[in-house]
Amino acid sequence: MRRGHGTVFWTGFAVIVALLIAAPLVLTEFWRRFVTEILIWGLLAMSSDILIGYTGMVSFGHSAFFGLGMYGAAAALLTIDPPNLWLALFYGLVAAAAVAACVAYFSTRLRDIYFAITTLIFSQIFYVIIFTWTAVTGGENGLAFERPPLAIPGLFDFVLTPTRLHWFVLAVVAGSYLILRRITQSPFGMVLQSIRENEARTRAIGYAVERYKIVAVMLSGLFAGLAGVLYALQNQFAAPDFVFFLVSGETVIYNVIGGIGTLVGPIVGAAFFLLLREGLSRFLTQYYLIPLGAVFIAIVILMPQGLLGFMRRWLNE
Amino acid sequence: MGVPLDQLLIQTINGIVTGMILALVSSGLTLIFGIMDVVNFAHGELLMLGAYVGVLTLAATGNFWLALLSAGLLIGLLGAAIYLVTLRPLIDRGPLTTILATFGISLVLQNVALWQFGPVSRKVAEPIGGHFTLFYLDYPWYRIVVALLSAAIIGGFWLFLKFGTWGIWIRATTQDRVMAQAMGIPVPWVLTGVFAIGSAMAAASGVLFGPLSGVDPTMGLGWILRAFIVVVVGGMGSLGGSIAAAILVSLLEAYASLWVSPSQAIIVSFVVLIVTLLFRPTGLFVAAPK
Amino acid sequence: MTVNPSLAAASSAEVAEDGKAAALLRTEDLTIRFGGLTALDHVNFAVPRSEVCAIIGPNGAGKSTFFNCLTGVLHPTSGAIFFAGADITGLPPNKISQKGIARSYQITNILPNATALENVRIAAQSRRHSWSLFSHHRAYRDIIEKAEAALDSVGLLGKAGEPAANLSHGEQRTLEIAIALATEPQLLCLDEPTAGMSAAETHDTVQLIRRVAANLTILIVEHDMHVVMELAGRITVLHYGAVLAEGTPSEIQQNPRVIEVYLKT
Amino acid sequence: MSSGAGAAFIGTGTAVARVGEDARAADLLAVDRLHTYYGKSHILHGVSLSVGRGEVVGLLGRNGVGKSTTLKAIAGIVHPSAGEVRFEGRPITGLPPHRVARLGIGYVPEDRRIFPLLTVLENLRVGLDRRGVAKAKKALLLDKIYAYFPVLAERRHQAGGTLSGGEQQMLAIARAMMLEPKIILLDEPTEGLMPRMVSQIREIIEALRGEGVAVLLVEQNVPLTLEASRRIYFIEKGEVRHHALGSQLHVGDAVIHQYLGV
Repeated sequence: MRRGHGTVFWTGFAVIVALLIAAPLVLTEFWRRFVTEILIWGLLAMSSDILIGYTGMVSFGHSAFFGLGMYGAAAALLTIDPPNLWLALFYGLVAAAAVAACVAYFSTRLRDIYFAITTLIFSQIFYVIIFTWTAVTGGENGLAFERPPLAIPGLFDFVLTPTRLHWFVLAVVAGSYLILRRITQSPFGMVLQSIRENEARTRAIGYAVERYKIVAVMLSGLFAGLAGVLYALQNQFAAPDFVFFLVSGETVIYNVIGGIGTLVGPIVGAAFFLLLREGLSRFLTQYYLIPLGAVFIAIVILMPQGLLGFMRRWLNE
Repeated sequence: MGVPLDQLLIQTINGIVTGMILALVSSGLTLIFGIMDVVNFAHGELLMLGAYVGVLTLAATGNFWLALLSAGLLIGLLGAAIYLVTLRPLIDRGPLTTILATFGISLVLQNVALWQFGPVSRKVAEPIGGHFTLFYLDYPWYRIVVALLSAAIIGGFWLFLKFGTWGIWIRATTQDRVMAQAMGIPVPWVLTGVFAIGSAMAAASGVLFGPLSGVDPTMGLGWILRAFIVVVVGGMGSLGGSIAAAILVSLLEAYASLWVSPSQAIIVSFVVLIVTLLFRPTGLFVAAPK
Repeated sequence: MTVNPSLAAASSAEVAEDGKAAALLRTEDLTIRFGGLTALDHVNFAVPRSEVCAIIGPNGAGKSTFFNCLTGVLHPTSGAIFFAGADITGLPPNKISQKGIARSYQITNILPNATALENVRIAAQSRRHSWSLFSHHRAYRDIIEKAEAALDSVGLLGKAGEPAANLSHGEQRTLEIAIALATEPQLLCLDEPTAGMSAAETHDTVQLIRRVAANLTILIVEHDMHVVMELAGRITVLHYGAVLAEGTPSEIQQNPRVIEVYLKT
Repeated sequence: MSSGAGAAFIGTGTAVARVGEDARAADLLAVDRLHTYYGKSHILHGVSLSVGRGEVVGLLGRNGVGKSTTLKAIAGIVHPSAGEVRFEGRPITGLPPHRVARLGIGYVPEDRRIFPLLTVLENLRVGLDRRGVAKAKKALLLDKIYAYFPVLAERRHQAGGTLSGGEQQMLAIARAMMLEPKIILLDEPTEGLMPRMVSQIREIIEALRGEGVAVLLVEQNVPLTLEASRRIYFIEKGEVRHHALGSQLHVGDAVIHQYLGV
C-alpha cells in the first residue's frame, strides 16, 4: 500500500518535471517566461507553507526574505567581476538568512495574529530601509545587472539563455520541493506539525517550542531567499517593490488558494492566481485584484482546504 | 546638536495631532479585536473610503459636519455588511482565518477605490480655515480642531461604553461571549454593531485626516501599519493602551522628523516596536502577565 | 528546611538516615497567589520513589493548580519544587519534561488526525533525533520500537494505525498515558485518569495504572475515592490550597476532618 | 405535577420518558431524548427529564456524565443533534441562547462566569436592561435583590472579579434573577465554597422556590441535593438511568453509591 503510494508519487513527479522540461521547447517566449515565473513564485509560496501550513504561523513578511535574496544576488553580480552565478546564490541566501534570523528572533516571541502582524511590520522595516537608502540600493529605481553565465570552472560554461535559465530554475525548484517535502516528513517536521496542533502540549512532552519555531522561520526564509535570487536572475533587476508587503500578501494568497500544508498546493495556487490575473488583466487592466480578492475571500470562507484539498475530496467521491 | 525650543514645541503639537487621529484609528481596531478576536486588516481601507466619502460630500455640500456624519454612517453600514457577509461565517474559525479574509477585503476595497477614484491624490481644502501664529509659523487652527475632535469622538465613545446599555452589553460580550448571550444579550447584533462602530471610527479619522495629507486609494496601508504597531505596543485589545501608544509613537516620529525625512521617521516606530517585543511582548501599557 | 513529619515517619524504614533523599519529588512551602486568591498555601508534599501517591480534595481545592505548578505551566509565587534532588522551580514545561516528569491530560491528543502510533512516536522522539531534518521520521526504528512498546504496555498496540480522533473516549485516555510513558519519565502525573469513564473502563484503567506502577513513581489527582483507595499507597488531601491531611488510605478514610470536608455535610 | 412520582423509585430509562410524557401539559420545562456531540464524542445519549412550575429538581451523577451539558443544551449554548426541549409547551430547541434567556430561563454556570471587569451593578444591568421593562420596575427588582443579598448592595460599584467565591455565586444567581426567570438552571452552586456558604445556597434555593421560580439543580453535594430537590434524576453515561423523590433517598442509599461512586 505505502509502496504503491510511493510509486504513484514518483511517477507523477517525473511526468510533471518532464512536461516542465519540455515546456520551453514548445511554448512561445511569453508563456515560457510565464511558466518560469510560476515556478519561482511557487517556490516562494512553498517556502511560506512551511510556516503557514506546517507550523501554523501565518507570515505576512515573506517579501523581506524574497527581496533580500534579490538584493543579495544583485550585490554579488554588481560588485564581483566577473559575475558569478554561484556567488550570487550564496550572497542572496546569506542576506535572506540574516534577515530571517532577525525576524525569527523577534516574531517567534508572539503567536497567531501577533506573529502575522510582527512579520508584516518587519518586512516594512526592510522596505523602508531599502527604499530610502538610495546610495546603496538605488532607492526607488532599484538595481539592474547582467545575467551571469552558468559555469563550473573546468567543467562547463554556458551562457544563461532564457531556456537554460528555465531549466536551471526548474532544477532548483524541483530540488527544493524534494528537500522541503523530506523536511516536513522528518522528525523535525513532525515537531512543527505538533506545534501547529497544540503548542502547550508539545512543550509538555519536552520540546523547546521557541527554538523549533526559530529554525522553521529561518528555513522558510532561506527558501524564500532562494526564490528571490532566481527572480533576480530571471528579470535582471532588484527593486524595492518586491520587498513591499504586497508580495507577502500574494504569497499568503497562493497558499490559501492552493491549499496549505501540502507544498504542492501553494504552487498550484500561484499558477491559478497568475493565470487568472493574466486572463483578467486583459479586460480589467490593473483592477484584476477586485475579482481575485473576491475569489480569495470566497475560498477562505467556503473552501478552507484550498483548491488541492477540494480536488482531492472531489476525486475521492 | 541643539534643537531650538520652538521647533520642539511645534513638533510636540504635530505629534499630538497625528497621535489623536492614530488613537482614533487604533481604538476602532482594538475594539473589534477585543470583542471578536478579529484583526481587521481592512481597517485602513475603511479609513480611506471614509476619507473619499468625506471628500465627495464636502465637494457636494461644503458642509464639513455633514461630511463627517455621512462618512461615519455610510462606512459604518459598509462595515456591518462586510461583517455579515464575510466574517460572520468565520466566527469560530480562529483569528488567523479572519486576518486572511480581511486581508482579501482590503485588497478588494483598495482596488475598487483605485478604479473609481483613480490613483491621483486628491487635495482637500481645510474645512476650517484660519491660522494662529506659533513662533515663526502660521499654524492652522484646523489641526487643533482635528486633535480636539478626535479626542471628543474617543471620549464620547468611552462614555457610551461606560454608561450606555449597549456599552455594558459590548463590554460583557468582550469578557464572556457565551455567558453574555445566555444572559439575554443579542450577541450576533452586538458583534455586527461593534464592527459598524469600529468602521465608523476609521471613517471619521479618514475625514479628519484627509485635508492634512490628501486622499488616495493607498493611504489605508500606512495607517493600518502604524495602527498595528500601536496595538502591539499598547497591548492588543486594551483601549487605553492603544491611545497612549498612539500618542507616544506619533510624538517620537514627530521629534525624529526634526532630523530625518518623514518616510524615515517611521523607523522610530519600528524601534519602539522592537524594544517592546524585547522587553514586554504583551505590550507596554497592559499589566504584565503573572 | 522543613520536612513534613508524617512523611518522614512513613518512609523512615526505607531510608532511615536521610528522609529527604528518599523523595523523588518534594515541594517546600509551595505557594501561589492569583490576585487576592491564594490557590496554594505553603504546601509541603513529597512523593517517595516507586510509590503511588494521590492528591484528592473537593473541586477548587487547588489540585489542578498544584499539578500545573509541578509541570511548569504555572510559576509559584514562593516556595520550591525539588525533583530527584534538583531544584526545578520555575523551569518551563519542556525542561521539566526532559528532567523526567510526564503528565497525562484529561483529553487532547497531540495530533488528533494522526494515528495512535504517531501520537506516541512524537513523544518518544522528544528525547532523540528530533532535530533531524533530512531523514524520514519512519527511518528511526528505535523510536518506533519505543513508541510501539509504550502502546503495547497500555494495550493499544492493536489500534496503532487508527487515527487518534477515532478512538473511543476510554482509549483516548489510555493513549494519553502511552504518550506520557513514551517520554520515559521517572514520575508520571495523572490528571483524573478515570474521569468520565464507565465502571468497566475505570476498572481497566486502575489495572493499567497498577501495571505501569511496577516500574514508575506515580502521582494521581483524582476525584473518584474508590480509584484512589485502590491505587494509592499514600493520600494527601488538599483543601483551600492547603494540606488538610496526609496518610494511608485507611487513615484518610477515618480522618474526621476529611470526612467532614469531602462529604460536605 | 406528575402523579407517578409517589413511588420511591420510578424505574429506569423508558419509564422516565413515560413520566415525562404524562406530565407534559403541566410541565414548565420538558427535555425529550436529547442527544449532543462534542466533536466526535457523543455526550448525551437521549436525556429526558421534566421540571414543573416552581419545582426544584436535582440532577445527580459522576463527573463528566453530561449533567452540565444537559443544562447547556437547555440554555441553547450547546446545540443538540437530536431530541427536543420544550418550555411552557413550546419547542425551544435550536433557539439562540439570548432568545432562550428572554423566555425566562436563567442560567447559572458551573464556574459562575461573572463578567470580571464589570461592576456588580453592571453585571446585574446586563440582565436588567431589557426592552419592555419600565424604569420603576427595574428599580424594584434591584431593590429586591439588594435586600436579599445585602453584600451585593454594599459592593455594587466593585468589579465582579474582585468578589470572593461565595459573593460571586450570589452575584451569578442574582444576575440570573434579573431576567425574572421562570426557571433557573443552577450548575454546581456550592463548588469550591466554604461549608457555611453551602447552607446559604440551600436557603437561596428555598427562597427561589418560594418566589415560584423552578430550579434545575446540578450538584456534587449529595446531602444538599437530597434536601433541596423534590425529585432527583440520576444520569450515567449521558442517559437518565434513575428517577426518585428526594424525600425518600438517604445519603447512604445503595442507589447513590451506584451512580455517584462515593
